[in-house]
Amino acid sequence: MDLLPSADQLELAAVASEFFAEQVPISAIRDRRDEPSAIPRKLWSAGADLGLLGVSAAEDVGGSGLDLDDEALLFRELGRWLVPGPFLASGGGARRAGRAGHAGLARSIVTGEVLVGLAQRRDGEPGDGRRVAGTFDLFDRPDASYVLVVDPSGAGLLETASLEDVRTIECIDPGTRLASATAAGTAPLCWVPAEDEPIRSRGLVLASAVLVGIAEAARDQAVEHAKTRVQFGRPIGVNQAIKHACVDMAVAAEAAWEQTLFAAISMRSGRADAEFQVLAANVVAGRAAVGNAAASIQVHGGMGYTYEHDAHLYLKRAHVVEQFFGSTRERLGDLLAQEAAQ
Amino acid sequence: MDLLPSADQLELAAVASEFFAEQVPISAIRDRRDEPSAIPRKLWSAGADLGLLGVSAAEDVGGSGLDLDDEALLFRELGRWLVPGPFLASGGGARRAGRAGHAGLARSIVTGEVLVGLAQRRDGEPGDGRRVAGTFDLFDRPDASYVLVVDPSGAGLLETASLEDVRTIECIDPGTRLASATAAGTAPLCWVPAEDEPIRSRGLVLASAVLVGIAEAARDQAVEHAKTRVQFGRPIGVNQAIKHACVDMAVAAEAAWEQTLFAAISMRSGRADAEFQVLAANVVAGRAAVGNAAASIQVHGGMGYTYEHDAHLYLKRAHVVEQFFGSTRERLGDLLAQEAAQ
Amino acid sequence: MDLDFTAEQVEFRDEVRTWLAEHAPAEPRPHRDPAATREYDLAWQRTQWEGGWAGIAWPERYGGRGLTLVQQLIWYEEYARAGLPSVDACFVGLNHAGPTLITTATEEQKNFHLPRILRGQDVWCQGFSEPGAGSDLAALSTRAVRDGEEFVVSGQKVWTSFANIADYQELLVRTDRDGPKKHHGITWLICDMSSPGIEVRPIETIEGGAEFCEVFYDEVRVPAANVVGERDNGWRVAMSTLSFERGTAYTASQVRLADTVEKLVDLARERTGPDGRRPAIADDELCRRLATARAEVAALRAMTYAGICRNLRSDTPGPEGSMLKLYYAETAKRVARLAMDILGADGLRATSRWNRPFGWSGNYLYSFSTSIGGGTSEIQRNIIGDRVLGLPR
Amino acid sequence: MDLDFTAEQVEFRDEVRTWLAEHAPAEPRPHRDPAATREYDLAWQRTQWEGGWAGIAWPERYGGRGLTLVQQLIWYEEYARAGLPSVDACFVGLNHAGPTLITTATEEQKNFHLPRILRGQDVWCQGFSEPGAGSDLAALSTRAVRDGEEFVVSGQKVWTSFANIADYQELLVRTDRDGPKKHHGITWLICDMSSPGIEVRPIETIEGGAEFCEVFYDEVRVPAANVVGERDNGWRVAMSTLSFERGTAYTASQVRLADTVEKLVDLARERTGPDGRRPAIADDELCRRLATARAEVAALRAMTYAGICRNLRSDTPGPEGSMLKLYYAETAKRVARLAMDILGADGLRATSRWNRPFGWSGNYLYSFSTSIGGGTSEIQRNIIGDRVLGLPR
Repeated sequence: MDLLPSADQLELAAVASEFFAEQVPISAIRDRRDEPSAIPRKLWSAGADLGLLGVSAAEDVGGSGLDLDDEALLFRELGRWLVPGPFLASGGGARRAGRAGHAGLARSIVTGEVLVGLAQRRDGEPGDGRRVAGTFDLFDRPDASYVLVVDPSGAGLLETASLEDVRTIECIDPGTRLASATAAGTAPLCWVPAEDEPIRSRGLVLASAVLVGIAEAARDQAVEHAKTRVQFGRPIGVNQAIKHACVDMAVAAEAAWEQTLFAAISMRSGRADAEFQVLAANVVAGRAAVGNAAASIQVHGGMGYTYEHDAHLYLKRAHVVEQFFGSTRERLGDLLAQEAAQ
Repeated sequence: MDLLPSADQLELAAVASEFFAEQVPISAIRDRRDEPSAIPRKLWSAGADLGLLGVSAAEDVGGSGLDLDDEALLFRELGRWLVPGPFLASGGGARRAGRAGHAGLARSIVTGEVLVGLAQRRDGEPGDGRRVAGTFDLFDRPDASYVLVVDPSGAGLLETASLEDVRTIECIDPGTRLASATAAGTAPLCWVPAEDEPIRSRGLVLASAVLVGIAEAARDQAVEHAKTRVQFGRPIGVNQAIKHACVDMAVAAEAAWEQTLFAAISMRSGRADAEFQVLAANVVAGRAAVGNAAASIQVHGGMGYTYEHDAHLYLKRAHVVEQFFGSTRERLGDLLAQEAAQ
Repeated sequence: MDLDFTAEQVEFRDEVRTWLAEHAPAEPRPHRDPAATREYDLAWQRTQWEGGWAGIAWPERYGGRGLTLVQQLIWYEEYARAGLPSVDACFVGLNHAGPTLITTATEEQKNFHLPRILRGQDVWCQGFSEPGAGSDLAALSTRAVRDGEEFVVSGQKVWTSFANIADYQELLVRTDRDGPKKHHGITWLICDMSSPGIEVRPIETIEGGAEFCEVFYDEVRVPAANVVGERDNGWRVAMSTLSFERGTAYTASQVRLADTVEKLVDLARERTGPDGRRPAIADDELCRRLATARAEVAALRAMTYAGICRNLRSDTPGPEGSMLKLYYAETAKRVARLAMDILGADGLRATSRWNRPFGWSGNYLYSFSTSIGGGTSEIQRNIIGDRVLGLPR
Repeated sequence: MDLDFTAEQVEFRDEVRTWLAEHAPAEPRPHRDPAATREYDLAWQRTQWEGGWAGIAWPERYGGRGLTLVQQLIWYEEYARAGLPSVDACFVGLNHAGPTLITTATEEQKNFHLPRILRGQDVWCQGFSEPGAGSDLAALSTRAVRDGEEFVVSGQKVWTSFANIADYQELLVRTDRDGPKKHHGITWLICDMSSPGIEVRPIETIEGGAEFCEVFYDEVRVPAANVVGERDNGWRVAMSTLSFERGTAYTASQVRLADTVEKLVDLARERTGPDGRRPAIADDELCRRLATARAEVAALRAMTYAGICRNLRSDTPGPEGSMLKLYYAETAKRVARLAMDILGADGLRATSRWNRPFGWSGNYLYSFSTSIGGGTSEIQRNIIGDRVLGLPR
């Protein structure tokens, strides 16, 4: 039993973090707010070169074939740096395509040539391997040739071009591109039934990791501000109202991170209670991210209420990622429907 | 429009408060914890002499014929001093009996000869003027010849002697005597249909006033401790963790009190939204009482966890009174079912 | 105690209701374009003035109606019930600068400014906070040096709402740096925003609002006659301004919050809930949170009424105003968050609280300002702890 | 990273499970009678000793098994799963005094006391807090004056659990009142509770528990050989004791809390909910709060596992233990309160957490101690803020 990341894993995460810090600074979200796509293709390709899109895809399609806990460590960095773009859906799409035997497609996703956005069902009956219909929210559709659809019965890809009534919607998060669209019984690609591969659970783990990264970054930002902002002749962090708010953020982030790792390893090792652990991780990570981001705005006072500060970007992204793969309330119901943890 | 108590009203409350402080000190709850009744008959009679049992009963049965807001001011003091005994049910019973033409009974309740406990329905169909059946929780039954039953359809008195399967139950609050009993279709006395007099709503206002008194006393106790308890060389109230906890208690108590008065006056003056105001008062008062009492225990640290300190008595009584006239969750549903406030 | 309004007050309410139904602006407020916002807000204020509804509780000799806070409250209640936009750009003039001038200014200052505020001629802004002086307002360092009959002002202010469209500013400056305490040596000036040397930089808010600004002062000359109160006595003047803000000035917001809760109840009736089958209002959790919100805004109203009754007996608002402000802010934030929880994924769609129908996600983002602006909730808790509860500092 | 237990550890778990099934006490713990409690807890500890399960992670030469914290964890997990009572009266010996002696005491002290603790011969209690020194532990004033080969102790301690039935006490006393800082001049003594001059007054808890005591010392003579660590160095020794308490010592409580949540889920399945028709678990609010509690205790376990992994790499627990303690306390309180909300009026019935079936109202009252005992949640937040986050003091 070992819940501490290995030196290799930490190194992997550090490389990604360095790349994001240099190449995808958070301020770029503001700069690109009016661009059709939240991330430039050049950067997308650079991310692909770094291996970000093939983390869990097999090596024969250009992936790294790493485990879910490795991937969680990387996605935490994506969250920490608020990296825009459909990494979660594209990474999942590459793995999906590879395992379904669409090696060419998988390879082109891994190399960054083809992007996959996320389609979140709003209504309509769950899809199956033959047809997918209903209305969807699309996350980061621009530049994406496909969208990943995850239904309780399974998951697959739809060609973006096959979608109808595509309407761009302004998202509260300037780093996320939102749209709505209808699928009219389109046949999905690379469909895999849920019992064959738990795509939603994998997605929830990675979304949790992103949320943890956001929770940690918001915590760090608030702590830093509390140390340096001087009022009444002393750093504001001497005041328990501020200090204890920072502590509660730290505890929430810590709980969320350890549980997310626990969930990732539970899935990897096929524990019987893996689904319980995954849902638990997503619950605590979602609360940590939204809660910490909101608290950080308050710690920052007037500054935190300005668009030019980063504080609100954490909050907005947290709300976006918390919605991935179904509503938070639905997940709480799912969690209570599980058998007790092992 | 005047929401501030008059000088007369304040005087009335001050007299009661003085009586309680001298005659019914909170420590007596501990001394009498093993007695069958939580309040000695002598004190009950003294309370009756002070007019506490006939506040809202008509003058022709010995009552004072005062208004609901006057009564709320008195019940706040009962809460503040954690006065034990079935004041709420007996006062309601006296008014009930008087209005139903049972002048003799009303008079004997007002003089303190006859006590009325509170019966809270656990199950069974709501009663009507002809029969009352089901199982009940009885509050402060010892010494009581009657219990007040309040059902949605109306309210009336049952002879305690007519109840079956009476079983004493130890209550978390050492100042409350709890029992369970069954009524097997007994004919109630002094029954009045709900549409003729809103007994439950009046009871909820007075319960809210008791809860406000508890919330205020817990706040005062915590503030006093914060001012006098020295740790790290200074009173603990200098720490925001303590100071802000006290402030939140003060705000909760203030909101609860103003709303309770608003509700009392709304009922008295027959405002169309009176029921909305009453339910709202009970919601904020219940939260203030339980929340403040819990916070006061924490402010008191180890002392607050001892039986010999008063802090826990506020908490326990708050939980008891919050259960009067139906569950808190039921009341929230009722509140949302109302038309919007005027 | 009673909740009855006098016959005269009831009549007043009827008049307000009728007038608002006939004169309320039909167009939504153009919230993204500063110039259009100014025009809209001032035009609406002018309409109110012409209708005889401006300055209900202000003295008649400065153009007000000379009525009580109860009539003012009735106005706010009917105004909120009619679903009308808040008086945003006119807020500082009507609720900070105006009341402060009434209690503290010279007759000349009052005669000039007060009617202009009521008539919708001027927009005022507040120049209090600085980059280094937020919660610690007394640490402000924008400096004013006396030069003949003028003060020469240099420095910087932040979080100044509507500075980009304002005519005047209530400006706190440091006139004495050698005082024994930093609260001394501060002066409250009326600053003409068209003075040379003033530069205004708008700062976008997290809701996308355009009203926030930084203001830079480079040797701005302000006539000495523009001092309000006395030189070096500005802290006391400013504290009374803040007491207005935390007391009665929020009445309109408090009343509007009750209306927002009812809008949300309606929304929960119409929308499908988290289970995808029943309406959101049938969801036990959402139902109880909505009911709790109803109870809280009811209590907020009761506190507001009680505060008005107290104010009718004594003129200067006390530190109790901070309790209202704190309870308002925390309730407003909970209500705004509840809307997001009811909306689920739809809450991700960017909206503005100025939208019709109401923009809930915009309102959610806006709600973060309620526990920051006008003194953070932490500062309010300090004030209440120290001045209401008498806890040691 | 992995969650896999080694074959040896899996076998260990099986052995524990089998043994517990066969040897667990059949009688409920007699929690109201101190003498009976002592007898029950010591007998059960003796049974564990005889079974070879005492001191799983203690060194073999003092009677322990010499295994790792992972085996200790496995023991706690199986113990909780079997629904067994906590080791209340033996808690201080096993989790505070024992670990402190192991790291700090002389061989003679260790050889005498450690086996006695494991064999269930002695009950230990903690003598830290005083009426004037609660959160501010370093302000303690119980005085010990050296007299030949003895210290003479006078003063008072409070909140001393099980002092009325204890054989020994880990006693903090002031041996130097002139030190430069109040943290200096404190000494950690082993005090024999049968010494003349000790008077114990039980204090009932709000749950009705009888284990809390005040202890008065009137010229109590303690051999100088009973100093643990060094004279005047007791603060450092005590801090390591508290680190144990906030770190691994709570593992059993944390594991038990998960079991409590599952008990509560079962209760919610069986009971009728607030609407009087559906089971409580079908109520959307209660369902979500139960699910959240499940998520929180899952996270608490993950944090505990991670803490154990960190401890396996470095011996002395760091301030991170305070994060576990804080999260545990706040979660335990929420869970206890949730039970009261599920029970409604039934929550008014007095119960004890020692009852079978579990007494929820007693557990609710008990839960208030979790954020007070072993350092209040406010103190934990200070420790985390200062020592983990490096915030200014």
